[in-house]
Amino acid sequence: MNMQENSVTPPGEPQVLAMVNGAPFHQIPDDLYIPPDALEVFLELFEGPLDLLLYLIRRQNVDIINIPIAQITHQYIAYIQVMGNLKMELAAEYLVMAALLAEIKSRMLLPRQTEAEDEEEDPRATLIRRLQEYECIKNVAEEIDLMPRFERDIFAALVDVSKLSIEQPLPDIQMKEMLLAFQDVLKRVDQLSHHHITKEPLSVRERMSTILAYLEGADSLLFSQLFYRKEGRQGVVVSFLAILELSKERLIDIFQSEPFAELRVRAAGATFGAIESSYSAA
Amino acid sequence: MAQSSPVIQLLDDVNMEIKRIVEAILFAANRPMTVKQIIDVFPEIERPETIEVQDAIEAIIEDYRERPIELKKVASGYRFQVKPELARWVGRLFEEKPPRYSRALLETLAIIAYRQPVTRGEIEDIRGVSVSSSIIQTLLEREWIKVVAHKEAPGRPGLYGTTKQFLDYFNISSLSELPTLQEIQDFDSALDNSLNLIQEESEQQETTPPHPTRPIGSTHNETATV
Amino acid sequence: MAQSSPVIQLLDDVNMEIKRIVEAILFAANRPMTVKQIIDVFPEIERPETIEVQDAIEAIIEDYRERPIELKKVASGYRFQVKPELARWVGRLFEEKPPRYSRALLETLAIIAYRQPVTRGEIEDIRGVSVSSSIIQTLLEREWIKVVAHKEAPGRPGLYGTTKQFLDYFNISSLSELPTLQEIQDFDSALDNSLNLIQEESEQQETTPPHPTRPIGSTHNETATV
Repeated sequence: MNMQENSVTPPGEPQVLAMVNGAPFHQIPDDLYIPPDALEVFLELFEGPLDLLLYLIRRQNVDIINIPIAQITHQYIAYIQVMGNLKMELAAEYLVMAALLAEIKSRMLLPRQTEAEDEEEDPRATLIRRLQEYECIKNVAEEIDLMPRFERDIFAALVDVSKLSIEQPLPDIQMKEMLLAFQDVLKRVDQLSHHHITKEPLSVRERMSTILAYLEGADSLLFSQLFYRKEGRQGVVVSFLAILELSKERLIDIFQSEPFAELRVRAAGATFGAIESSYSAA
Repeated sequence: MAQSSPVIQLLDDVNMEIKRIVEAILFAANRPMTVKQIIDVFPEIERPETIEVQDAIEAIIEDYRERPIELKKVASGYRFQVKPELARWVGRLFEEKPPRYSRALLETLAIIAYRQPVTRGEIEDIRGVSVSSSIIQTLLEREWIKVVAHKEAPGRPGLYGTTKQFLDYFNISSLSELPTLQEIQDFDSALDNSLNLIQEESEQQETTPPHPTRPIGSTHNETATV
Repeated sequence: MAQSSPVIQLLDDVNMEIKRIVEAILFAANRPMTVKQIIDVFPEIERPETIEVQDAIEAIIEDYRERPIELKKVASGYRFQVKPELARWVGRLFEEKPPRYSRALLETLAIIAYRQPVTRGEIEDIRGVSVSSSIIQTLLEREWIKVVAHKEAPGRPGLYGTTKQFLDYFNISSLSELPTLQEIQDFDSALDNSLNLIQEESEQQETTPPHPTRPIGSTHNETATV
């Protein structure tokens, strides 16, 4: 009611700020409490129609449940008229809310229907619930903003670890990976065909390495020292084949120090190797 | 008695050693560590029991009570941090100003925190305005929210929920530590009354007492502590 | 006397406060801090004297003497560090995903296993490409291969063979447990079968009475039986 009274200004006033309910509106109502040049800044403070509505309600110091609909509707519409006049970009939501308020106001003027006929929810009840829910969220958002938080109130206590010597783990291999890689090698070898991988049993190849390793630590060994009784016949065969293969590949020498003496085995060029190692040690 | 004391001594030493290691791990980690994660840092054959690590953590918290840093439990575990009351001093170490967040972002975040899982449409319904994509984007990038599922509705919109990182950032270990959300008042009866009094409304309202604020309901708590 | 004690009390409080702030700054700064830099963090009108900060630092160093971290002076200032003796414990925090070995390394290792004793030249003949020194070096460092002898040939090249550690790593007791060349060449299924056999064997080993000392065995079993 106040607003309409305010809007009755002397005729001939050149500038019409807004049309409220069909009446020309020449000055910003006093109860808006905003100087016109601050309006834009002020409106940016609102997070939408619910926020604006809440502001209007709270300014009257009334409970949401008892919204003075007529009064609030007037004020709300006055606001958005002013906004429109200042050519501010107005989100559609503000206009939807204006329409809703107008509808609620008109309903309240009509005699109330019986509840049986009233299937829709009362738009006023819906609005009140939405306002309440929004207000709860708004309040809690403000509280969250005040909570201590990282970067502003909380800082991690950091301790240097760059000086620590830390061992990095080594890569793992699965046997299948290695065998698949080997399969590729074998395929390539087949294609090249001039090269052959001899197919001694693996145990023979392994034993060849073992025998060579034994010989590294000794000038020579007795032939018999390369066989182990506990390995049985099969072990003897493996060792014998390994010795023959090593000999064939000229990796070992088999010799007799004198006629009828027991056979001895030594790494090929063992003497040379001994000289070399003493040389490198020096 | 004389024989048993070396044993006790030994046990104490072991626990002290665990405590030292736990403390070193928590300082070195540079991220919150759960008890499980702490245990996993120990070599397999030397892993302490959960209770031993928990005891160590309790003892460490006590040790630092009077110091300017504290061992704090947040959602992703325990972390050492400077106590908030020293923020005024420590903040000056960093030239960059801490980020400020708009009301729109904070309200969106609050709705997701208290109403999760929630769609963007539902957030817009509560706020009464559309939610800009950049707000959702910012929240996703900060890893404060994530899409937890999709709603069985046209377009299968994403349902948003908050993350542990969100709780970590706000220095809490569970949603239940967030400020209490006032429950929406039961207004149906009040409304009926006021509707009956339409014609006289708005004159006496200044004198109506404010409604008592009620804490969040138990159903809300359940959602909150997920 | 009675009058002077509140003054002393006050001075003590001031110093304690400076100490608290200095400690907080040293923890929050992600870099070593000089005394000058620490003073500069204080707002201009509240800046302590150099001597006050130095005293605070001395006191903090003393406070942490028994703890697993220490305030240490490094070239560019003071910095909290994890004590070196705890490196062994915190190290696992920083373990990165180990890098993977190259195909060339896997091939080289397989050739040495199946073709030992073998020289580098022979490996290169079989692979058709050269073998880099770093591959041989890596295999030697892991102690999967060793030089078992030298060949009587120009340059006396080393003859490589596999080691006991190689067998342990793959959880086999002898090379003869590896699939034969024929099996590898023939079918992928054959390869799978023989691998399955190895797997079953190692699983059986798990159920047999534990080896007296096999600290490495358990971890390697996992790798080998994947």
